Amino acid sequence: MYYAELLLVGLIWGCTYAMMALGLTLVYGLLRILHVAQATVFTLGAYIGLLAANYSGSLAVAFIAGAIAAGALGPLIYRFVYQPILDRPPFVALVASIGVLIAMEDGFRLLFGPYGLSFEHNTWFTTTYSFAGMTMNLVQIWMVVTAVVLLSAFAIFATRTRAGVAWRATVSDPPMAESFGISVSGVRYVNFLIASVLAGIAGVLVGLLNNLVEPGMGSVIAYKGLAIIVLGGLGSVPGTLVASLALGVVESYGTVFLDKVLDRDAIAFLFLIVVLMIRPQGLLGRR
Amino acid sequence: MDYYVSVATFAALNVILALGLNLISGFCGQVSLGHAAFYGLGAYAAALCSVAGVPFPLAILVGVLVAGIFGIVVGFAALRVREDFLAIVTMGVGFLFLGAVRKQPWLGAEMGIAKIPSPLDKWGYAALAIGAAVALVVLSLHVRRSWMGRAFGAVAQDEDAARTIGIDVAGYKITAFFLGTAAAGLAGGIYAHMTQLIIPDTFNFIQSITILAMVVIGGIGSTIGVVAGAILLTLMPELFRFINDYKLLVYGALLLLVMRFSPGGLAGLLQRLGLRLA
Amino acid sequence: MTLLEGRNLSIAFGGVHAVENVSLAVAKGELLGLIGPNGAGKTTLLRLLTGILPPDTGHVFFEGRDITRMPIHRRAQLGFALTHQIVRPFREMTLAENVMMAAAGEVTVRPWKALVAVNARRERERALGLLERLGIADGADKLARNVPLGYLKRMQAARALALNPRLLMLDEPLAGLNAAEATRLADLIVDLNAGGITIVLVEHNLGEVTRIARRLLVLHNGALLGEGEPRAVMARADVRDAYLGADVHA
Amino acid sequence: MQIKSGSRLLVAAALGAALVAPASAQTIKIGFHAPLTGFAAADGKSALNGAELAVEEINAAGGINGRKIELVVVDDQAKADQAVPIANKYIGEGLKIVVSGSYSGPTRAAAGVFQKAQIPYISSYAIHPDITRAGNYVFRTSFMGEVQGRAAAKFIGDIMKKKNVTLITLNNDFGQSLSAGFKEAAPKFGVKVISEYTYAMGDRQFGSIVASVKRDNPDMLYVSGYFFNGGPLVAQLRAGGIKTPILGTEGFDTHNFIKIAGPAAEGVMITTSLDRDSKSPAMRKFIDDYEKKFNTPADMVAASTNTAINVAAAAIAKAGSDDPAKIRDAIAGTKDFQVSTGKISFNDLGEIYKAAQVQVIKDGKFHHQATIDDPQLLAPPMK
Repeated sequence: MYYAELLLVGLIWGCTYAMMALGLTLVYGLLRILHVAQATVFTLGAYIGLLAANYSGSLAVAFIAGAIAAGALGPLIYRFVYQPILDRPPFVALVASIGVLIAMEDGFRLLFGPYGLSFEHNTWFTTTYSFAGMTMNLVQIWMVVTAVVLLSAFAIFATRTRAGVAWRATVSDPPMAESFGISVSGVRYVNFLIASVLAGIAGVLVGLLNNLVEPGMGSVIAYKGLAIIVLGGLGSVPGTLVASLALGVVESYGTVFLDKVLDRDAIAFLFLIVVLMIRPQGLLGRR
Repeated sequence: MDYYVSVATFAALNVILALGLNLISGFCGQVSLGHAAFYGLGAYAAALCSVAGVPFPLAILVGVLVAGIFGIVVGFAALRVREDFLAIVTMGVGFLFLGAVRKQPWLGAEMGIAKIPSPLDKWGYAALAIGAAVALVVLSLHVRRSWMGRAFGAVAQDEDAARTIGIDVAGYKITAFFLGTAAAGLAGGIYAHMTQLIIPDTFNFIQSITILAMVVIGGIGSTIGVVAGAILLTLMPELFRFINDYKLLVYGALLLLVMRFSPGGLAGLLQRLGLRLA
Repeated sequence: MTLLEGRNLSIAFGGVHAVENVSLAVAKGELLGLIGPNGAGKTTLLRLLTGILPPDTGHVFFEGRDITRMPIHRRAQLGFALTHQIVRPFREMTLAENVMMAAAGEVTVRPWKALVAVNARRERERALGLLERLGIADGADKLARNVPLGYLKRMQAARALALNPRLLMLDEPLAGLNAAEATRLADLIVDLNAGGITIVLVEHNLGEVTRIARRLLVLHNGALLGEGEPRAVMARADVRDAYLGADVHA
Repeated sequence: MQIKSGSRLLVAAALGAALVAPASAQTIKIGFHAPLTGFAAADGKSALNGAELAVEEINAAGGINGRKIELVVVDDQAKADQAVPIANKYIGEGLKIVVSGSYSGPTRAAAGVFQKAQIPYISSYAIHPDITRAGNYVFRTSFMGEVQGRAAAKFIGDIMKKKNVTLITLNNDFGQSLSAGFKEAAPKFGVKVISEYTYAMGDRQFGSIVASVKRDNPDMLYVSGYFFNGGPLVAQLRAGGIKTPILGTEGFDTHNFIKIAGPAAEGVMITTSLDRDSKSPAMRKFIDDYEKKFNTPADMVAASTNTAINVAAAAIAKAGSDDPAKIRDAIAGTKDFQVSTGKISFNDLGEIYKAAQVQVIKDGKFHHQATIDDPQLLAPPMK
């Protein structure tokens, strides 16, 4: 029973990671950029969502507002930060991205205060359901549901729609896609839009889950998200999902059983290093 | 006066750290996001030795070697994974180091190691740090001119091609990691004795990013540029004390702007200006 | 006297046998052509011989010594040079520096030895000589990323020669060159061979290959189809079928 | 509100800069460093608020012997390597006393520098045991972690009469020293530590700890941490159906904790030194004035820096001189001084003794639950 509960905890964490990391994978797949600044998109979504919820009293409004704000910020970062330096070595974009993250995190602190903000009426947080001796609150359930729904929707988009097929064609071979009349630049904007909206929704969900939205809440995504997409095989969407769930479960057991030896981050990265030493291309990556 | 001495000492330590990373990333092309771990390894190893009564020079030497030996281990990892994968693995090494130290009672866990004997005074540490920094600058400039530097360049630009012309890519990568991390270990040993207290948080991911920022802002691969970058970023908090509350905002924006408008860093900027003047 | 020998070499990618149970021997001083239609496994076989790919089964011998598991750079140090099908220059170095890197094998063999060596005059002279010999001396001080493909192809050959090779493996050295350039490089290959370098040549340009090679090896579907004197091999019906079936350019 | 405080900081910093060269005879400058940016900025903000309130009130009451005091504020980002130049800068500017509103790393690093320069230095809330061991010029006006942990053990064993306790410990110097003190004192009060789980500063999700606590089924939980991880932790414990009483630490001592944990905060107890129901005029006045000035309830960090500044000011007044040695002696001689965190006196190591308060959260507010006053148990280490 105890082990089953730890597994459940790990899978919920895994869904949270998946929501946070999917956008990173999309950006990496298309542009080969380690988009650390995704963390600020995530945090902005959480802040705007929280302000909307506290103002309107509705969580639905919170999600819409968070998604819109995040969806606006991501493409802007692409336009003004990445686009001009796409032809530079990859670390240039990485350092620029880190710069955006540091500046924006501090911007959030100046704008919204250092203490963080809490939802005034976080009904999902206090509503709990018990079954088979395990208890979950409504945010956790929504986290799992949202992850499954959005990720399935994304899979359908990528395989069944014209836009999705164009997107995949661009990812695998941009010049070829261009020769077929696909606007590569348009696909990049759409890509950033999707990645950012996902991050914004994840931000609101994580904000609800912690009942706390704070300037540095994105730092988890900034480093663990990178670990997850690398673990999954860089640019592989199914790989990211598998890696997220695997990491969630490893952390769930690890934080209890390796407690005396390593902390949570170290457990996650030990797992990453061990996997990469055995499979240098990541869990589902191709050589 | 004391203030300037201590700022100069920290600037020198940062020059050592940044030049070490530049050897690995700038010269040999191996991205590392975990350089602070080796700074920490050197600090912890030297501190443990000193607390156990080992003479100061020997303690520093042990710090250098321990950092360098772990650097060799990470160098072997660099043979398995490349580029972005390597960047994340080295970042993981940083987290692993910190996560392990935090839990080890014999390393003081979160309390760190305190009461480290301090055999020198301010001036002594300043002289030691600046001397080591100058030595490293000389070494860096020399490596660049030597066949080792050329071989590093070949590995950085195309390691498969380097192999086919007989260059021992693995050997050079490991050498670069050893030299770069040993330098970080030297900085760590000096730091530990100077402040007499080390705690895990000093050697965290942010520290690794800061060292990387020094290298990149200075101009990756350029020794003089990296020295300038390290000094600039050390002075920044000092210069910007008057904007206390906006310091990180300015710092982040600076990283972004340099990358956006001069991806070659300060060195690239000067080169461009030079070309335009010429 | 055999210089290089491959015994029962096989490799499969995802179930497809790219090279299957191929054995071959290259005699000292030979100029061997390795031909076959597209996808026959020529480049793969070359990669097995040079160590870029480890074979699933089989062994490679150099002067009777098993080098199957020897790292590439050690083979290069033994005098085992190769050029890539797609040129792989050090893009931020000049052509001369590219060749100098290969000419400095004695110095760069150990990192610590390389650290104390600064002087490069000897290597530069040698590099300039080789570039001259290949007819691209005018590009010596241009960055590799700024010169045309023809220069890079020949620079790559110069780089391989700078290793003082005893065995030179050339992967489509003539591809991408115009007819005059190709003939000139082919002549140079003959010269090199006459000068004592054993050469294995993978080439699509059948005209040049049959002209200069003294023996041909034909690969088809990953297996050895035949071998012998060029004109005789090219006259064989099965060889013609293999080419006509797959490659209209034959 | 935040923007305004930012500009106020600018003004303060600009004033500080302007006054560097000609040392004004009128004002007495007190150095003050805190993590105003970076991961610890929330505590830095409270620290600065508490210190500014003290300065404002001292000046409003006429200053020290007719002279106004002034803070020279510097951001240390909670980084040890920034603290050393900061300390040297203060010394170079001729400051006679400095207060730390920061964490253990920077405070310990700076303590060595101030000791060498013979400048009195007061740590407000950093808890590393080695800070005061830097020498006789270094003082601390807060509990040491071990002491607070011992008080918690006594409360659980003697007052709550609980036997089997599970510890959930924040993995930093604060959490580890609390846990050490608790485990050391627990046997004396018949308390058994049946399990201990740890978590890191950045953790906000504690599912596996909740599952483990459920399995262990302790009589009581002793939880260390700060409001930003303690809030979600307590909420998740309650959401997980765990009804076990919880004793927290002074890191939870802010209304932000209650805002985050929401209804789950009800009934949570903490050990601290700020008693919201106190009759002590100093404590009362601080709590009320703080809320009025900053429009937010006071917290433990603010109370600690407020205390430290008051101790510093009183010592300068008593010394009647700017001589650092005399100021040091005056601080060391502080006896039964009433401040926002209680009645304090220093021992020969520069540590204080004071009673520990246990507060309980009722109807969304902190209230008095118990006072642990045991001079022997809570004695700080001596030289």
